[in-house]
Amino acid sequence: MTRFLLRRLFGAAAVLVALAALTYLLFYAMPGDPALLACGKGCSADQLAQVRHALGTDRPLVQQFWTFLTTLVLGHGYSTGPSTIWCSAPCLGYSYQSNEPVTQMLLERLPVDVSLALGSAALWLLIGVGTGLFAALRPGRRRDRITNAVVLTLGSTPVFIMALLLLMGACVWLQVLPFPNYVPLTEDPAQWAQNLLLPWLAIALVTAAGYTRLTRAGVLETLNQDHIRTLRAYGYPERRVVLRHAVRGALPTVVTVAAMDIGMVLAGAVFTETMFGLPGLGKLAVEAASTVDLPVVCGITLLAGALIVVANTVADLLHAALDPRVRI
Amino acid sequence: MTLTETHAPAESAASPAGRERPAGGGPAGVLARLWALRGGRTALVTVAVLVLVALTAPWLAGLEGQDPNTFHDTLLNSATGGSPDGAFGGVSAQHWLGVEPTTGRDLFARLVYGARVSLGVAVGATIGQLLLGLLVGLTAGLGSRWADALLSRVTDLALALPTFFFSIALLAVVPQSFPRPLLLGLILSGLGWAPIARIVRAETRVLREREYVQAAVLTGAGNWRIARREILPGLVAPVATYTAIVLPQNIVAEAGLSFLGLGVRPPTSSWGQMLSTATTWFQVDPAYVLVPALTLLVCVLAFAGLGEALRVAFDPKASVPVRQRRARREAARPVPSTKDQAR
Amino acid sequence: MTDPVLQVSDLRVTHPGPVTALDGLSFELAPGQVLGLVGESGSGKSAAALALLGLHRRTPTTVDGTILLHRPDRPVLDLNAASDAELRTVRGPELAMVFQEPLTSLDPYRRIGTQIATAYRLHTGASRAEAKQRTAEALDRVGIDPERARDYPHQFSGGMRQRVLLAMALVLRPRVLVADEPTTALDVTVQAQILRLLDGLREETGMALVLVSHDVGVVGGLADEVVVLREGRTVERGATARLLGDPEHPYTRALLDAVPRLDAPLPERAAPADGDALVSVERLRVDFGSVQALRGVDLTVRRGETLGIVGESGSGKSTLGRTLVRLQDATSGTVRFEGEDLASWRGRELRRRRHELQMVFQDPTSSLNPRRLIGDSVAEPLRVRGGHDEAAVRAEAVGLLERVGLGAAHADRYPHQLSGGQRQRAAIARALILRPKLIVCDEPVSALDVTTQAQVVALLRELREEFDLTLVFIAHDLAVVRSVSDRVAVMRQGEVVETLAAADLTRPRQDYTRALLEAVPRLEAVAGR
Amino acid sequence: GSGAGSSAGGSSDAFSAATCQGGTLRVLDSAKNSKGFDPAVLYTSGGGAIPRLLFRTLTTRQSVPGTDGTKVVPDLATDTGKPSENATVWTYHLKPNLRFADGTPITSADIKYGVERSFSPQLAGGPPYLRDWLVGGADYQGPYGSGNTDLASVATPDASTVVFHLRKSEGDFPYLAAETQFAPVPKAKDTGKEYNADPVSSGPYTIAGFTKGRELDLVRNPHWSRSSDQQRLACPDRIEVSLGLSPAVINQRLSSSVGQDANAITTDTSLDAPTLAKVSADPALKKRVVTGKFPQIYYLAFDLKKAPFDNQLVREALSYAVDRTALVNAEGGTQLAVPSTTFTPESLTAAHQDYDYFPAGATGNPEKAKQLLAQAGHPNGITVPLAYDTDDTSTGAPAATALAQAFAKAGITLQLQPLGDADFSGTVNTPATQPALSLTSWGADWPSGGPFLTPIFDGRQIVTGGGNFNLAQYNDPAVNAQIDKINQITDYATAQKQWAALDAQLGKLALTVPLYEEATSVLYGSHVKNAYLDQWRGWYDIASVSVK
Ligand SMILES: Nc1ncnc2c1ncn2[C@@H]1O[C@H](COP(=O)(O)OP(=O)(O)OP(=O)(O)O)[C@@H](O)[C@H]1O
Ligand SMILES: Nc1ncnc2c1ncn2[C@@H]1O[C@H](COP(=O)(O)OP(=O)(O)OP(=O)(O)O)[C@@H](O)[C@H]1O
Ligand SMILES: [Mg+2]
Ligand SMILES: [Mg+2]
Repeated sequence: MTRFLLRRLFGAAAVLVALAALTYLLFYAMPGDPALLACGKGCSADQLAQVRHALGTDRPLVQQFWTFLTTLVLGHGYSTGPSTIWCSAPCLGYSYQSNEPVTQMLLERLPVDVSLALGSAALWLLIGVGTGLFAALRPGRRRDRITNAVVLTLGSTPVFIMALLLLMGACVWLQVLPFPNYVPLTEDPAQWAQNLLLPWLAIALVTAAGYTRLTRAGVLETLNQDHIRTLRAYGYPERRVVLRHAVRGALPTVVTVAAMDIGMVLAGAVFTETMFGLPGLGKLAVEAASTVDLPVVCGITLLAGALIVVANTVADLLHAALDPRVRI
Repeated sequence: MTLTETHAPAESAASPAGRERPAGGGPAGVLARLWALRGGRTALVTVAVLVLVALTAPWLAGLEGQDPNTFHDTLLNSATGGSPDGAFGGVSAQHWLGVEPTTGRDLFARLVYGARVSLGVAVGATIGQLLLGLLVGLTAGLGSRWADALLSRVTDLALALPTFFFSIALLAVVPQSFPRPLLLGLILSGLGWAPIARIVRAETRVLREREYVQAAVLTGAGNWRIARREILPGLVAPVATYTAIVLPQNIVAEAGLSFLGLGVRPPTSSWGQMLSTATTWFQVDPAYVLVPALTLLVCVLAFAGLGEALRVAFDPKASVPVRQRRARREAARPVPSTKDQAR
Repeated sequence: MTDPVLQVSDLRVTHPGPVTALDGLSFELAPGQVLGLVGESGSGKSAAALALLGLHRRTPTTVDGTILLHRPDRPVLDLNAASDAELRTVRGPELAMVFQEPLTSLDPYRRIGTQIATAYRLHTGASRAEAKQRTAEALDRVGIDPERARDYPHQFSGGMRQRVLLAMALVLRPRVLVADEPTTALDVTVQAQILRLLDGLREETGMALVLVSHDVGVVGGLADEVVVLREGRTVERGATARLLGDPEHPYTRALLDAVPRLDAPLPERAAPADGDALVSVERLRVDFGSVQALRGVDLTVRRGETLGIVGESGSGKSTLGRTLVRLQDATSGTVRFEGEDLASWRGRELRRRRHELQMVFQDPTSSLNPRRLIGDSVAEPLRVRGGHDEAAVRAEAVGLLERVGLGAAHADRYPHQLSGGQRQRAAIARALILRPKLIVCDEPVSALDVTTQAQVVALLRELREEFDLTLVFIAHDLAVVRSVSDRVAVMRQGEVVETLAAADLTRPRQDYTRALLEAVPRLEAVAGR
Repeated sequence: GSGAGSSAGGSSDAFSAATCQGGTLRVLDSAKNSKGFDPAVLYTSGGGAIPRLLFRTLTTRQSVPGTDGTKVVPDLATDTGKPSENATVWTYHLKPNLRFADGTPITSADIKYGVERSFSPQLAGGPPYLRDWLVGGADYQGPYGSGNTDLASVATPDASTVVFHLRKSEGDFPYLAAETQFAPVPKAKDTGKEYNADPVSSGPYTIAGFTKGRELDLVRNPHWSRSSDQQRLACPDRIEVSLGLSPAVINQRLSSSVGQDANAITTDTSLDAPTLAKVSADPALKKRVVTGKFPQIYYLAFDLKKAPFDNQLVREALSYAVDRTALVNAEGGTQLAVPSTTFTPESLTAAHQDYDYFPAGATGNPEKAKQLLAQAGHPNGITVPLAYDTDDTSTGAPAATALAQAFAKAGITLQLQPLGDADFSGTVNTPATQPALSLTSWGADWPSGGPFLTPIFDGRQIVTGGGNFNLAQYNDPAVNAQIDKINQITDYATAQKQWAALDAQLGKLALTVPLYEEATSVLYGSHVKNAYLDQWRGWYDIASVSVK
């Protein structure tokens, strides 16, 4: 276990450094000069050079990248003008555009994605596992086929179309909900839930399909396994066979995939955030990319990559915890 | 006992091993089985129709008498935001699906021309993903321990990439003079090959342990020949099935990027591009939104249905003997469904 | 005969298709009695066993006939007509079952103690503590440390899992136990233990036993009465001693004849005892991570001989065989082929010389590419080598197919259109087509029925002479090995325990070999009973 | 004319400046204000909307509806500035008893410091004029560095007087003095880059809470009083700003106007075409729409250094070929865009003079264009690239495609060259990379012909390093001299007349193709009063709006 975690940690660090390098390279190659943007309208050549120097974008790429890495591990001092402030590790640097420490910007956005991920995960698990079971109980019958068709349709719907339909349906036609406007949980839990309901639904509806299939397939597969025959041979009631034992067989996969999916949503849900105007990481990422805000872009990529890696590790741990046969 | 007396009682074709029927009989057999499935037939026909529409777009638009880029100012009401005059977004005998608000371009023509981009990009991207995925997966699966370790790490890295975000960045990086549809295809394939590589690698590892592959090794066949003659045919089923799954994902990805305004350049139309300008018009001109949205949905659904049907047609229950624990873990760990769709 | 507990008459099982898996089985079973059901693969044994417990319900399979269960103080119950609820109360306390696949028959997610205790509580409503107590007792009875009740199934070997299943049955004290091939997946020594345990339990509790097996020897040692099935039909039924000693039906006789015997006379053969060493193995070690599959094997294979290799599952037989043909690289030690170190063959050289070493695999299903015609599979090695025109290749392939007992007609079939024995013949033809010097046969007949097995063994014997082959014949069945080999190497835990001349196999020097020999069920002993 | 004053009447009849105080105003904005509120970094016109609530400046715009809204009036200063003879030295005196929100008095040193820090590279982003106008401004690096931290051309002879020394005549200086760079910043409280999150207020409100990109809460500044400030009514007790909302959400919320949204306005989100289409059909909603214009011209810019636009005939051909109706429709119809044939748009009333030298009619005159092209030696038409900004919602793809359509009829093939926001400014505003033709826009930083024409047509404004707006690369010494002469005029009306004449004179050369000017149509909540779009900026003046 410790060895597994250490190995994972090591692997993750390597992946993340590679990721950061890739991002740096990519955005370095991007047209558009962050200094020019920061400098604004009517910026003279001299001034531009000064701004470049202030941002540090006048140095060679490798040097910039190295600073980025050392800053991440050791922290870095930033001149605000009259004074220098210390950005302590893990420091992702200072945004070119909004003059804020990137770490802080990300931490401000993360709660949105956490809210989004956890809420939608609860919903999609409920919907997915529920319908999966519903379909698995009578495989091949009409309700199985209908569930299958519905789930396939929902699962194939691009999330922005789903979001659009939900917005128009709930806010424009039926007017049962106001237009979502994110409210932090700490501020007003009821408002928080109400405003996130549609985003949760949008993600959950398009994601649940996968879980319906996983659950259905998992339950059916387990029901076909020999040990289920043993249970039947010892007079276990069918309900118990399905609900306790067959579901148990489908559980590790469902939970593992859920962990990975949650990681993905945590790392930013661009469309959902854009459609519902949620101030999350995904939206920040798109904005930062369009303003060549390299520190922010790198910070998000790293955080997103880290979240995905962590989610994968958690998925493996959960898999091991749920399946006694798997050792790590 | 003489050798010709081989038909001993127990050697009937119904021996237990005979139950496991591999997907033999070649592509014709699969097609026949696909056709036999109700869903498969519907999906296949729909897909065929859509492909046909894309191929004959100029002819179809000509049939209507319109082209996708001509403005029709006279059909718009300039005082009300440039919305089309007439019911259902200006549906008429000249404009079968009405016209686009603020420009008056013909929606039907844009839709059928858009099919070329949407499908073309998706198909191109899928082919790219397949080629890359097969190359990496096969090399990792059949190559030396080092090649495998290296390629597996690269695959891990590719899987950890926030793909969607990277495609946004890449679309911004590459000069605008580079043909956009081609770029979209390249980016989608460059970022999306990893799941295929992983599947191919895992399957290759499993197949490599199959005794018929071992027998082929013993004949002195080289790696390349083994890959081509023994492994690849065994990959047809999982890869074909996965292809049908990623293709609609690529359609959605292209639509998504175009939806965010990063896809094709004007005046080219694609379904995502049409949707992106249409969303705000929902209340005033619902037809404008529904036309591309439903087309996209039907298309994705048809491909998804095809994938589902292919899975059944190829019989997924083919036994998967796994020897090493690593292989088992990888096989047991499904590819996250998130790579399906950027949310 | 006392009053029967189970009366089965005219039992029919039809799978959709329709495939008649069982076509009219009738028998009666008294308490403490053992009924043996034998037959080759696909004869309907499992179909019958599952039907007894109503386990075909909820599947498309239909069951006809009556299965009367007699219970003291309660009305007779026709299990085939009983409601699901009634059936549920009977399953476990009245009728229990032990399955063929011990590895997969337990819930992998639950501790074995819990599984036994739950079954107990389900039917008795006993308290947790009592159930735990009973579970411990039952585990103890089947020879498993009750401490291990907290372990998961995967932490047990196959034999131990079968014991756990027996404990599960035991804790409910059923009046009838149906055991479907309870030992097929186990090593002979373990098989002997399980059979002894079953017999002991029967005596202790007076339960009746339906013992299903393809192995006449296994059934013969335990059963009072035997039913021989063939393609679902009852060929012959009678008291064990009579049926085995003096079978009436020709099929029964053929079945008995095909069973390899340790005391059968060895065929006359000019043993090439002094042939030079074709392969010599020195201090061969093969590790898979921390698993030491081979721990220093020394062995010689002489030119022209057949060397048998026996040993229990996991003893390293296959690994040794694979190393001999260089499908597996040695961790240390050397394998010399005609004096050359196999490890020195590399790249092109290796590929060029591969054809001298061939292998025939255990599983006829996976040893042929399912997507290729048999004829092409057999011809493939020649095509790889190149230098032959297509017609010649084809002629050669068909010729060899004919030689192994198949015909040109089979060349144009896919593997799934052949039976297991036929596939194994095709695999042998493929191995032969390159005229190798050495063929390693890794359990080539283990997956085949006894009658087929006998034919394939005979074929190998013939080919050996004709093609001037040196064979390494791996098997876990001592009798089979003895019947083909000149010498036999006995393996255990990655080491060769001893090497004996085939004729001396019944007179081993090592205790381990003796234990192996003793565990083999003996037909002759029963027949003489 | 914008009709701003009249259309605000819907709710302003019950409005009274005397009793308007109280309540909470909500502002729904799509901008994120992720750069926060640093007076040195902000680039506003006339002090902006929200910044004007926090920062008082030497002068400011006059808060009244109608044309008078384009007048500059004193704010912190007692007058709009005393110019020297040739308008190169400008002197201001501060009103008495001015205080920051923390109670400290506002002195001329705070003004000087505010101007100085806007020169630091760390705080780049503000308007470029100070650097250009002030003596020594070009080399000055702001007060933070180790070198010369004092800008001598800003003098503070006493605590209430500040004197600006310019290196050339600038009659428009009072207009510049309305920008946030002229807001006082107490040196002791300056936190440099961090200042943007919590600046020290000199205006009627101060920041109570600010989450960048999400929300901003403003409460009253206890040290501000109406008696010292004639331009801000500061009616609401509290102003809650939601930032970064999507435009669709803003318009949806304003039109439904339920609950708290009845007290809401927006400072940056115009109605889009579809919402306009909806609003037009609903009389109740229509009443809550105000329209106005910020003087901004959308135009085609030629690079005269590049063929074929070195030839005036070709430029004229393009002027004839343009289809302004299609462009206006692409923008969302007549309520969002008005065709313009002049470079200085009609909405910049004082500096506007009507002309149409190359009449294209409503939908273009391709025949004439073809004829001119043939005359210019291009009988088979021409193919030229057109750069446009994809991220710009108005000049983006719709306008570019509409142009391409119309030009195609005249044998002019446009190769569309879409550029992202960052890319566009980098490419187009750098002469070395500038494409021959670009679709761009220009707005006045204050309502005067000077800032409208000078950066575009003054040859000395050609910047080679980037940030160049004289896209034509037009450099005529005569015109330059003319510009200098007008700059010396300190009388507004006289100066504007001359700017208008200059525009009309330049128009004959077809240095640009003026296309249209943008209009804004904005909704406000049903309880909102005194909501009008001022003529200076074409937007609400939050300081005048009331919810009571
Ligand atoms: N689900 C099924 N559908 C159709 N046919 C089946 C099915 N299961 C078994 N059969 C067929 O029924 C017959 C009897 O099968 P059964 O499993 O009872 O044989 P068996 O004697 O137990 O063989 P083995 O020794 O291989 O276990 C075989 O011909 C088999 O192919
Ligand atoms: N590829 C492999 N990776 C890891 N361990 C292996 C591998 N192949 C074999 N082993 C292990 O090596 C040991 C010997 O295996 P081998 O297959 O040689 O035994 P065997 O005698 O052929 O057994 P069986 O009779 O079951 O076929 C076993 O413990 C097995 O688990
Ligand atoms: Mg069986
Ligand atoms: Mg083996």
